Amino acid sequence: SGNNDSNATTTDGSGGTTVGTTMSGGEMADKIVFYNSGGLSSDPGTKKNIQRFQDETGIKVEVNEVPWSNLKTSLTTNWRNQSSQIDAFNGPTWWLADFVNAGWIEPLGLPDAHMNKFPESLRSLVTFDGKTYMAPQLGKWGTYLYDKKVLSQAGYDAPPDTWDDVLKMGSDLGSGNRSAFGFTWANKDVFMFKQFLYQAGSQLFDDSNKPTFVETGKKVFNDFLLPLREQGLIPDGTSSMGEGGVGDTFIAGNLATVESWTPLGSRVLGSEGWDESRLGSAKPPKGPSSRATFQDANGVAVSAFSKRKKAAKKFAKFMSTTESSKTDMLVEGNPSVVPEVYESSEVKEKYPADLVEDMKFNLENAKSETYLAQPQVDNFLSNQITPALLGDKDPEKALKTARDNIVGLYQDIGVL
Amino acid sequence: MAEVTLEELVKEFDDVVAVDGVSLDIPDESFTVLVGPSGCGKTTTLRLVAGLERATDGTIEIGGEVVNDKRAYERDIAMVFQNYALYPHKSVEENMRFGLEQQGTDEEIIEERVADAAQLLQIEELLDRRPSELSGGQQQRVALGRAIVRDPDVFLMDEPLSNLDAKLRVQMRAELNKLHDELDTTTVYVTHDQVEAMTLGDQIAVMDAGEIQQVGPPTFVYENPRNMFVADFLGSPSMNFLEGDLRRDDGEFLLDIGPVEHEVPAGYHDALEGYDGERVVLGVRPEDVTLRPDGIPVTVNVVEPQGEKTVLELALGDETIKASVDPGVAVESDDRVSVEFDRESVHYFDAATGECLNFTSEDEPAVDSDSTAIAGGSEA
Amino acid sequence: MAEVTLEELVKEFDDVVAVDGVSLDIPDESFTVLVGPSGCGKTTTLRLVAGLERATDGTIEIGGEVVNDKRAYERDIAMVFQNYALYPHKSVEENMRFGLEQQGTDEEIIEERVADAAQLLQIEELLDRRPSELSGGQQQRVALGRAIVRDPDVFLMDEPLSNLDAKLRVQMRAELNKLHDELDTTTVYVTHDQVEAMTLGDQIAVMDAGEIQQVGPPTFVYENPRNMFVADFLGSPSMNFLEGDLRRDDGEFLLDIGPVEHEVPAGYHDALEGYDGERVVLGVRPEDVTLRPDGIPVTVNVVEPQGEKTVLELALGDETIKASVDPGVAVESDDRVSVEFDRESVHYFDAATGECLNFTSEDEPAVDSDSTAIAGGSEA
Amino acid sequence: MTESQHSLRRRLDKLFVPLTVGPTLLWIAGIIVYPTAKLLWSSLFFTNPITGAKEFVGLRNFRRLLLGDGGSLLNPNFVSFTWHTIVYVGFSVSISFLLGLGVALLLNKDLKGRGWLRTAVIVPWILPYVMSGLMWRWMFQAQYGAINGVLMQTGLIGNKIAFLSDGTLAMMALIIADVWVFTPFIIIILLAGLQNVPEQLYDAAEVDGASRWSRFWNVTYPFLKPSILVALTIRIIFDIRALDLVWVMTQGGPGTETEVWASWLYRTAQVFNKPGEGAALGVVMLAVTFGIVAVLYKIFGETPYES
Amino acid sequence: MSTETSRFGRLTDSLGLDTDNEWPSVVRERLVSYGLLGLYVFVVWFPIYYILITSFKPTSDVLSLPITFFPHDATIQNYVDIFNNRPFEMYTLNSLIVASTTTVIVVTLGTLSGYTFSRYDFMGNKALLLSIIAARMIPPIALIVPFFQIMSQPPLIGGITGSLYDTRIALILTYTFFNLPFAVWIMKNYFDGVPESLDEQAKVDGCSTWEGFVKIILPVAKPGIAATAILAFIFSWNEFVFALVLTSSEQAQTLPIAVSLFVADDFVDWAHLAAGGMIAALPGILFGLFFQRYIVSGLTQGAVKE
Ligand SMILES: Nc1ncnc2c1ncn2[C@@H]1O[C@H](COP(=O)(O)OP(=O)(O)OP(=O)(O)O)[C@@H](O)[C@H]1O
Ligand SMILES: Nc1ncnc2c1ncn2[C@@H]1O[C@H](COP(=O)(O)OP(=O)(O)OP(=O)(O)O)[C@@H](O)[C@H]1O
Ligand SMILES: [Mg+2]
Ligand SMILES: [Mg+2]
Repeated sequence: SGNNDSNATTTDGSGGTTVGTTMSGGEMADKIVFYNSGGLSSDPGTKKNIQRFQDETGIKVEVNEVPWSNLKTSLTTNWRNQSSQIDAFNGPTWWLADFVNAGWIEPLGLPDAHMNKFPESLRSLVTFDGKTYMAPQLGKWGTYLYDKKVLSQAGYDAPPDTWDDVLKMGSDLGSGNRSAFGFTWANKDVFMFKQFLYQAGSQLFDDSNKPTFVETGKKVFNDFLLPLREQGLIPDGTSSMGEGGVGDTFIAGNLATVESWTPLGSRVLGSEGWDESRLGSAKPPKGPSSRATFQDANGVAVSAFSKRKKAAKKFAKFMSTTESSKTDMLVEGNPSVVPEVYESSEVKEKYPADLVEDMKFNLENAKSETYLAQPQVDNFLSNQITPALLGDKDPEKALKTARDNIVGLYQDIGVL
Repeated sequence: MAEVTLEELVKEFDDVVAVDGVSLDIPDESFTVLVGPSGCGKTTTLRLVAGLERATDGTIEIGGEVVNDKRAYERDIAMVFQNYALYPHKSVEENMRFGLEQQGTDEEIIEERVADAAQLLQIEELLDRRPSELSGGQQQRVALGRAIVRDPDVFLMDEPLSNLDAKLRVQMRAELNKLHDELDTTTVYVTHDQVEAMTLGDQIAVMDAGEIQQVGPPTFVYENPRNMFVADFLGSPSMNFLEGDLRRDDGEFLLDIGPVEHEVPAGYHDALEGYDGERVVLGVRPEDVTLRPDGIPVTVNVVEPQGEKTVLELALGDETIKASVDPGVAVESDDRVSVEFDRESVHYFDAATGECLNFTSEDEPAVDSDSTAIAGGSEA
Repeated sequence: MAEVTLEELVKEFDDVVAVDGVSLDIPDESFTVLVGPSGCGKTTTLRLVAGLERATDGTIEIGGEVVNDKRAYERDIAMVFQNYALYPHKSVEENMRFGLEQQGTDEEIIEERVADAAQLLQIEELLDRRPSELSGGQQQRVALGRAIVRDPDVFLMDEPLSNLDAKLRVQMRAELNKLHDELDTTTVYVTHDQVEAMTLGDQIAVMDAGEIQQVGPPTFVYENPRNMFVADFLGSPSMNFLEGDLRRDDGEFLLDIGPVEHEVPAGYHDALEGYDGERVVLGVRPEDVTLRPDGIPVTVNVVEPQGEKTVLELALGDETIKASVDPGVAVESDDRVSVEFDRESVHYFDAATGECLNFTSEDEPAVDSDSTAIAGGSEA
Repeated sequence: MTESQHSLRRRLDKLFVPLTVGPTLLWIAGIIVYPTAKLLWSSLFFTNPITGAKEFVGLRNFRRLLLGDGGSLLNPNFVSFTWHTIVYVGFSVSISFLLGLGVALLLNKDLKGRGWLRTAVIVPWILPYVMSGLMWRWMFQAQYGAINGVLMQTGLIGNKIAFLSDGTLAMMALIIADVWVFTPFIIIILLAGLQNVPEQLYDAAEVDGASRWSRFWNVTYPFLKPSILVALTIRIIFDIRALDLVWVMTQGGPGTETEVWASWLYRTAQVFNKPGEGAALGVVMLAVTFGIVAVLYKIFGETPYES
Repeated sequence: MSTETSRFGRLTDSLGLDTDNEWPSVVRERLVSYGLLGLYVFVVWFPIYYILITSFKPTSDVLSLPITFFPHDATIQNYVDIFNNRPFEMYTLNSLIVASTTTVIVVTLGTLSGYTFSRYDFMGNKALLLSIIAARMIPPIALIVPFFQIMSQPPLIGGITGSLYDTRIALILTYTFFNLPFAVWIMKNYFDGVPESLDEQAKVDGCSTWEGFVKIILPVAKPGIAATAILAFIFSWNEFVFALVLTSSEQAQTLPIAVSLFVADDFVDWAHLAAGGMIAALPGILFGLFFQRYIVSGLTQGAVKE
């Protein structure tokens, strides 16, 4: 829609495509519209940082809180219509490939000095063709936590070191209402699958966008996923609990160990009946090839249609400074994406040493990949993995079907 | 066996007492006609018998069994509703079939009965129409048909012929009579039509304000009204009433009704014994007022030709009386004529209570549903 | 000025022709009664005049203006529906007020008129009730009240008294008469009641099968039916018909009706000229059949007392004829009696066409709505 | 009334039909033509979700939707999501209809306090669907959900059931939530319809000896037909494209075990960014809905007073 | 009278049963009806009750086994937290304005045209009605993008500043579009059940078509109007997807959006969610209770009953 030369009068409020005078390159807008996934009230870290940004720059940040499950729809609907409603948003790195490809988001032009403080793995996730499209804000990856009380009751003084250990110790750790192991990607079967796939040293795609997961994936199923379920080591219905639910279950004492989203550590510590002496943190059990876990960082990106790009970029940069990252970690418990934050005294003071250390380990070793048409690829996978997980389908056949579908899709859209 | 016995029946709607202590015996196989002014409780009484309303008090017996707590569909009655209540979505035929289908009657029998009833009611051509495509009288006939195809314990008919023209009424009346002769089904019939009341009923029950005023064979009640209400209600034009002081004079009773003194015929003396000096009302039916050369002199106010008779409105002093005379009689307004009251058909009423003084219940014949001698049974 | 003129009016419903070429002049201020057998098209005619149905053919004029295309509300008519059609959600009073409110009548006038009508119709106590809480007759009176409170160009009344008892009918009839005298509103009135038809109307129109058979002042039509249908339809019990061969004998006309030979009175000779040798029907009304010592011998089949009269069914050879006699006459079933036909009130019809042979339209008086001499206008 | 008032009335009346129907038609036409045309038009295009490039493909989107890419005779997704939709809509609609009819009949009685009962019965429908969906997710939650709680505490089951992790049970949970939310709608429409039944016909039917069942069929049902038509049609139309509950409760999961047309359409058009294929599905849904409504019309279309 | 019957008598009295004037079978039926309705209401309200008690539980209680159905340690902390964070009054206001404006428009237009569709045989009315309903059979999700485009368009007519995006008007327009076809159709079907003799009587009473419609038919059609109004209101009240796409701030966002925000991407805080849900539900419930008299009387003033 032709909004570029619109001369509609500026109104306040976050009106539609024509609201606000177009900012010429050098001018700095006095406000931006920021799409946040979910309510800010459940993101106190982000909230605090926005506050800081406003205080420091005088640029007002209007936050549109979009339900998480609809954020992507909201964004794409806007952008497909070239709406300038959105200036910046925060979201996961795995959306980036599509957004960048469609030309919907704007390179941030962050200086190397700024970017270099992030680990290489993270930098590569937000960089396409040498340009940075997202300012990393917080890290998300599986952290292995355990309930020391339960372990010692069962006669163990150390968490399992390998996945074989998990399977072996499982029957001792579970009992009645309690299961041996929970993992928070439970209702995102694709992520769970990726998690194990990375630990087995493989990826979904190779560098030329060809799916490569069938062989390793089959092993992942046969060696880990199916035994876990068959031996009853994971609670019934984890998939209906969602990530929060699994965390809750752990806090309630119904899980001996959990591979969980990262702020869980801080949440557990604040809960009744828990303290540092009960919460154990460990590096992920070693898989066939590594201790690597699955990485899902969140960052701030700027819309290509924004008319307040300068302010928006400033905001993106601000949200990914060391200071912001630290603030987030202190306020909300989100693991920082900046390694040096873990060295700060405040963080060390606030969190147990081994938790901090494991977080930092995860930050530096977690793996991820971005790929095109992510939602549909994930859907093809999910479509097959779930019946395989439930034992309704032969894993190899399932994975092959998924691969064929993905190949078909990629050919269709010209990726292959 | 389906005699119907109502005992002290009461029905209240919120603050309206529609039926106020009705006791009535309706012998098996009898044809009882219920008459009374509009709003006196006739329909409500029928609805109580039908089981569509629950009695507030009193008992209803059908065939010797107290049925107060039985619902309509448990009572085996057929009813013609005053407002027809046809099923608008069913055709005429379906309307008529429905009751039989409910009883699981055989298809052939249903067809036969519906065809018979349709023929009898002259609605054969309408069988496929919906009620909304019928005239008022046609709808009423369908309502009647819906009842007569059935063979219930009791027929209840609420003014089933009110929307038919005179000719059709006569025919239908005859058909109903024939039907009753054939089926001998106990029937309660509400009508406001004098002729129907007189000719159809084995017995007639006159209601007023929720109470029964008099019950008996129609001709008897017509000739021997128990009180002024009944006397007034039956007959059209209704009975002339002339009030006056009763005086005993020389073994004669004289009633001073203003312009003239009426001499009470000897046959009534016993009945009036003890009433001298009281206010008494003389009642004479218009057909008992005859033009006779040397009778009471009156002035003709109005001449109203009604086809088979002519009604004269006559001024007798300040009073107005009516006379029903042959249409051929040559009188005109303002003529001065003289009249006489038929001495054997006069009535005397206590002016204070309205009771008929010359009424004795000993005269009252028992209702015998099989006797056609008293009334009905004939084809009009 | 609101005379109503119908010309060649036709109304078809799908395949039914309800009104089939009706032409009728309804003079201003007249009271026209429409009678006819059930389903003959009376209601449909009223609805056409009201503007509730659109004529298939022909024209309707009201007050000299063709109104075919005018809607009901543009015609200023008030109508009493055969099925009442009360507003179920309005109280009696609201039902009656509504038409007046519609015309923007002043509140005081509305209140006065409603109060008056309620009193006249004896429904004052019911003003606050809903229609569903009324008896049939009460509903009908409300329907009537709703019309009479208005002061329209034309009143259309479709059997407005059919659910009232005889006494109330007489009163209401009188009130309608009075009302018409006062307001002089052109009125078209459908009834199946003989007495209403005879006493209310300035003119009566007899319909059959969608066509008008005869129009004229009621008494005239009663006494001079144009054809057998009209003769048969008016009067209850209806006219006796005796068919036979007409024979000319010695300047006398003799009608051979089987058991007896009827000698045609001299006054009718002209009318029958040219019909000797043809089949002719003799028509005699029951009230013109009188018991007379040396008349035609008959056997009494049935004695039917109807209150103010008694109807005898008599066997005359194979034929059955009816006689309407005084209730006091002492005859019983199977009595052999002899009767005579009133020589001045016999009718002769062409057996083939049904036309009355002694009818001459010259005798027909013009309808004069103001003349009460012919009929109506009186208080019954 | 003056002559001019008369002629105004007359003129207004002449315009009755255009004035009453006009605004509705304009309103609907004004706002529908563009989206509908857009829907049909875009179903003929393929949009590359990556580059956004648009390409006219004729009916290819439909062929793909129905037949899939090759191999199998029918698109297995289409088959299985259609089946889910049939199960979801079929069970939800029929259960809630029967339940709603029963409750409406009960509520139509002259009961003391029925005003409050009616309100109480309507409430589930007043809650935002998102809230209801979350509520039921919480009810069916495997560990702490009330359903498991009740079943365990009454001893009906020994082990907790993971309702939302099993395709069949998740579908059942969706149906229960759907019935819970939408039964009030049926109740309200039928309750309004019940007011049209002339009371006197019940009298006539009672006298005709009709049993309760027969009275329902011969008196209540014919007058309720128009309302049944409305209730069922709207209910089915709503359910075929119902998204909120599914999206909140299962997002089509586990896997794609509860994926129905509506969520599939949303996913395809919005999440996968393939508006053309989504539009094609939309057109298919439109056609199917239309067919179902036509059948309903056949069954319930006749109205009692119609001749 | 035995104590048994008198107790029964008291029960029937308190339930308003006139045992004198009513059939015993009717009295029995009513008692059964009370029982069944009671059971239904209990089952229907149980989840709401469970959410309610959840909202008063401290988080630790929410996630403790065995599940408790009666709260101990009830706390209003969840509510306090939520109220501090959310402009619920704005969401409620938006919801109310959007839903009631939509309802008024929809009911007005729907009643008018529904009546005409029921009574008049004008050219092509069957086809028109059908296409109106057909318009409503398009899955709305398929229309998200077109609607977004329309609402983001600069206005065609001058005088209005800005597009309709993120305004209540956008939602009202959209919801009107979605509800109007149903309204027309419900009302058409409802009027089909109203006997035409009422229209006729009104005409004879001197009502023009308009007056008869307004003064006689509308009052009789109250139940249908009430049902339509409830339908339109609740649909608008509950609508989620379009509210999500067409609004972006509290100046137009409605309650369903508010509720959905309690679901974060990675965990569900049930206690707060329950509290938030209850707050979001409260206006609806209060609205229902407040208008229950009108809803109920509207739904039952079926004047056609004779
Ligand atoms: N809507 C309709 N559709 C089809 N036929 C109809 C319709 N209305 C009336 N008729 C038929 O037209 C004829 C005339 O009907 P109308 O109602 O005018 O009779 P009527 O003279 O008023 O009879 P009644 O004295 O029984 O009321 C009847 O045969 C009737 O069945
Ligand atoms: N449902 C009701 N609620 C209140 N009052 C009623 C109800 N039904 C009837 N009534 C009143 O009860 C009385 C008797 O009514 P009913 O219908 O039995 O009269 P009716 O004798 O049949 O009169 P009609 O000859 O006019 O039909 C009347 O005064 C009537 O108004
Ligand atoms: Mg009655
Ligand atoms: Mg008629």
